[in-house]
Amino acid sequence: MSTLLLIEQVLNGLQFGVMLFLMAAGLTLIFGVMGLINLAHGSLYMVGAFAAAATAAATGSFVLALVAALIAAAAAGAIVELTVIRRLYDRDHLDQVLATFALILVFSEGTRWIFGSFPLYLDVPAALAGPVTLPGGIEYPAYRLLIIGMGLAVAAGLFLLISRTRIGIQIRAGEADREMIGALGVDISKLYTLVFALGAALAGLAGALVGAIQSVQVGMGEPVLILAFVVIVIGGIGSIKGAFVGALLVGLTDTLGGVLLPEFFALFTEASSAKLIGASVASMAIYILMAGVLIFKPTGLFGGQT
Amino acid sequence: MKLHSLMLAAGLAATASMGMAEKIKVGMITTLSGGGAGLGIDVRDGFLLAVKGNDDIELVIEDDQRKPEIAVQLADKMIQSEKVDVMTGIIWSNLAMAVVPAATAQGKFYVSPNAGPSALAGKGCHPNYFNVAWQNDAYHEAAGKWASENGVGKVVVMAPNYPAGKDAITGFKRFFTGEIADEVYTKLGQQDYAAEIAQIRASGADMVYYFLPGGMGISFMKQYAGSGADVQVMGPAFSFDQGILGAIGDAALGVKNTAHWSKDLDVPGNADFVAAFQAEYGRLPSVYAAQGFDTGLLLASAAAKADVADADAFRAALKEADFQSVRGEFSFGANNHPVQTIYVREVVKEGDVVTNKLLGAAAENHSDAYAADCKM
Amino acid sequence: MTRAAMINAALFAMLPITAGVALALDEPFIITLATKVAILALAAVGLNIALGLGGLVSLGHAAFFGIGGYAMGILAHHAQSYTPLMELPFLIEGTKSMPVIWLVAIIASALAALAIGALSLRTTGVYFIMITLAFGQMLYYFAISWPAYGGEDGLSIYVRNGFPGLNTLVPIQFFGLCFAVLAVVLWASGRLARSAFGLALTAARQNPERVEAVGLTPYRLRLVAFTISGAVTGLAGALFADLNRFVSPTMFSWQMSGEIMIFIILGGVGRLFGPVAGAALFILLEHLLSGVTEFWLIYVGALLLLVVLFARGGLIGSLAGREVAHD
Amino acid sequence: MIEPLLETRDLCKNFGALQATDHVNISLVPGEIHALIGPNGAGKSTLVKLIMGSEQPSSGSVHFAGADITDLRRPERARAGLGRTFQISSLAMEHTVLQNAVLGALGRSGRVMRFLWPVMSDKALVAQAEQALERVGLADHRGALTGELSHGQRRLLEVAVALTLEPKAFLMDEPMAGLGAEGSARMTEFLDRLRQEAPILLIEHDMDAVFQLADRISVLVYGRVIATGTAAEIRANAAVREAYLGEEDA
Repeated sequence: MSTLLLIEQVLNGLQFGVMLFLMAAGLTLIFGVMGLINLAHGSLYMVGAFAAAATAAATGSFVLALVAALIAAAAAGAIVELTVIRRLYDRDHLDQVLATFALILVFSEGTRWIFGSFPLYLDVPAALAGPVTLPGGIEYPAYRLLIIGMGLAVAAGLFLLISRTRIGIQIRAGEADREMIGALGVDISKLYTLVFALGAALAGLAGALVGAIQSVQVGMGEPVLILAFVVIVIGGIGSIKGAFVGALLVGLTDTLGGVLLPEFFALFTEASSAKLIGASVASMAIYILMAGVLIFKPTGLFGGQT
Repeated sequence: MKLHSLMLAAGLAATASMGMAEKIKVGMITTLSGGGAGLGIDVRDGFLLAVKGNDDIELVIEDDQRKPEIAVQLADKMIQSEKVDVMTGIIWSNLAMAVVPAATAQGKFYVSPNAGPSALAGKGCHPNYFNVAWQNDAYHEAAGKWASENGVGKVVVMAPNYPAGKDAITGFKRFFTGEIADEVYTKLGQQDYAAEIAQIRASGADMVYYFLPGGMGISFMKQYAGSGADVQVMGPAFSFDQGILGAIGDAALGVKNTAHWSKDLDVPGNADFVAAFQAEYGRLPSVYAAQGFDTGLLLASAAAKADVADADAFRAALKEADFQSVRGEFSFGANNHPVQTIYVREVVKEGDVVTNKLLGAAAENHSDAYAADCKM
Repeated sequence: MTRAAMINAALFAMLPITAGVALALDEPFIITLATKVAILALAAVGLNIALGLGGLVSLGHAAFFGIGGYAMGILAHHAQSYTPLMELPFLIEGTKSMPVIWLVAIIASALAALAIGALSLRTTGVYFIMITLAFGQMLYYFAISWPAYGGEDGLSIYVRNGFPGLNTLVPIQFFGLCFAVLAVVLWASGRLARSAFGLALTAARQNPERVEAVGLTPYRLRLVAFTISGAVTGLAGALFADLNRFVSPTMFSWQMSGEIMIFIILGGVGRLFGPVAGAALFILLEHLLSGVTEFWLIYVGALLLLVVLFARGGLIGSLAGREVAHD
Repeated sequence: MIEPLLETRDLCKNFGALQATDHVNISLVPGEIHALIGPNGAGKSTLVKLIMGSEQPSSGSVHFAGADITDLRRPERARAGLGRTFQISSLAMEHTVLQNAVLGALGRSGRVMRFLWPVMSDKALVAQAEQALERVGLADHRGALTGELSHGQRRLLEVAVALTLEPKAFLMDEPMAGLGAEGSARMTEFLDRLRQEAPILLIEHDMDAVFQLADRISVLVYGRVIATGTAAEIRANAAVREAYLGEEDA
């Protein structure tokens, strides 16, 4: 395999990882601050994608579509938080898993009810449709560069938000000690709604960005959700830094595993079966990674004590 | 729907006891909810259009949710409680493998409107099993043949790492005489193909042939168009069907795909079917709708000729395939699978609508590779 | 008899009564549904040993369900195709005998649970939920891409496996068999809850430090509980495969794990008959609602939400009130 | 000299720069109550954790009944014969009082891998548990849910569970906390008799009880033992008065 191709694959892994980060950041924030496992996070991703597709179809503007995705997902998140989620904060994980599993059913079938069973159309904006040539002669899709850029920007913004702003102080206080923020005179229920909506908006943004290059369909959220869980578990639940590192690890493992493992097995066995075995192992690679991390660090790479 | 069919069943019991004309009772198990529901809905709607106003056929429809376990249980229900004569409707090969052998073993007829797994065409064939659509390999074989005959030298083939994916690649290679530059197996349900696209670009191939059903194909095509790769793309009609083209959009323009039917195919009855389907449902028919329609016509033709209580007569009536298929020439081979022409279509834009245009035949009077294994 | 005990007895009797009535009315499909309830309840009884008694929220129990299913599928597949399962180092043939299949399913899923549990139980809380989910997904992808036994297509078994003295092809007889297995396992799991092991396990759920202070090791207790739990769910998997005469990787899917867990929550966590009530309610809803609307899952979701939010303790909990059994 | 049953040798524990335990050497000989006192933050909890195995020492060792138990896990230390009560009641709150006591007896017997025989029908275990409850005066509450007990009753149950283990030595972390005057007096009386069965390492804030009960007292300040001696010696110790009693009186 040529170096150029390898670099391109690393970029692909990076792009995948950055997209996972957008999902994982919200999940990990919500868990860190409210102690809630939200299986319905993938549904908010889907809401973002559908809102973007519907808006793009109506207005033709990709920017408006992204804005719509953010608003729709944040609004859906806030509504769900106000009606359902806030009753779950002092419940055990089991109740949270079940209630948010139920939300997935409601969101998925509700979306199908409204938009029908066929995938929706959402395309990348014309200006970003083609590839650009990177230094070193790598041709890379402009839109994927945009995703990498936006993901890194959001990551930087989140770090700033958490380290520099009042909200950030409250969030960190909430992560350290849930009772303390009450003592600080913070309106907890407002903070919770805000954090949940923020997490939802990030998921919605991810859904819209990815929807343009993948298919916008019911059920698109669940595979990503499971990957995002793998990410935050590897990174350590509650840690934004962990989510970032975990996302990149998972993105790179998945992409490079799919590319390199078949070649690796080709060293031992003949080509056609090496491809099959390699593909099989690659499909399990991130789960093996996760199990490995947890066996050596049961609370993830950047996780504190449980 | 259930209540409705119950009432019909009660009515049927009443009329039967009065010794009136025999109807055939058809049980349709298809995917109406969850992922892939679009396919089942098209098959159902096509079928309903074909048997509209036909008093010989009574239909019970159930949703399998694309879960094989549910399909098996529904099949039990249709056989045990509804006491259907004929079953149909299943979209997916894995569901068909779960249902068909048990149904035919219990003396029921099964007429497949979509799935055509190789096991049921070869060693596992059965006199009561008829496939109206195609054997699974047919589109891929035709594509391989077409590519060989049209000067394509070097091909990358790509499919998910699961049985139908492996069959697709085998099918393509069976008729392709050029060089296979690379075989790429992806994860089932994979949505991001950046890594594979990079491999395709680096392979120096003339063409990429891929089989990625459902959302996977949509994702691949959109990403492929944005990658700047200029390797020609070809695939089976599954990834370029009407329901899917709407979601891919312009990114699919120019892609060749193989199918046994196209809405602009100039054969008797096809134009009427397309118009009637559009009038009834407000959308263009897909190949699945056409398959559902043909399935309905086939059953209606057999019901008109023979009493389903006489299994041998009914089987013979089915085998005759005495109906005007919207694909044109159609007959059953020795293993009850179609002998038909597979065409090549190109994705074009008609006004604002992205759709398929017929280019020509890829493989005429094509049958499948498994008939020889079928002993019946 | 307490109110809860009466409800349990009524619930338990409902299954054979339903099957009996269906037999009288010649509605074999209802018997099939009752069989399905019994088998899924069995799977949930298995999970309930880990979840209800041990407090181990496993979102990966589909792994054992699937292993049980494939134990049946693989053995029966070799028997029906007259090919040996293994020739070296010694010959192993397939089989169509249920007792043998059950034994293999129990042993295979227990071994898997032992291995998965040994690794997963090093973590707690959310991490445990997630790592069990990850192991389930690992097996799911493995089953899909493993070509020898059908991959995604799964394996079809043409004739249901046999049990000495019974004709398992007759729906009511197969129901009776599954119901008997459920009854035995329910009895055993009730005894388990009150045994020395059950006391230590439930104490470890409430307060692991306490258990350590009396010289017991929570990790070991949980690992044994997880193994037993996996074995029971694996047995249910073998029966489920026989009910459908079919196995496929969907038995490994995380939605399957979720469904098994739903049965427990619907019925009531930690209650002996909770899984039976939950499975019965779920199958009933599925059967009734799916006939009314394509979007029936919305209603299942809404109902589940209501149960979790407002009817804590599940179906049995709501019916029996806040009464606690002192045993 | 009597051979000590429990002994720490140069035990150290640091968390980063903080020296929580600093070369601690304390011992417990048969028949005695050895009280460990010290102001808040003196490192008593850390020392308890090191002895019970909840923390691993940075250096030094813990010896019990003639063996080095530094590397043993918590359950292994319990099985070796170290019975403890917790600072904050640590019981199975959903179980009955008797079940908690039976759990202790079960731990002592080691026969936990019994799956089908109801444990509450095991006469030997139940008798042992009931005897322990009798001794602490909880026999009348045997059927009550532990979660419904008063704070003081839970402390008694902690002691009863420790009794069922028939340990070689007790480690009791503030058994008097929250008992009230009458309860404290009864507990004091009980511990006074208990030392004949097995020696007690007592961590306690109740100074009256400590000075009344302890054969020896060790004073822990900033992780170091600054003095060990009889009640009279400790009262007279200037360093102790300054570092500890002075503060306490202020």
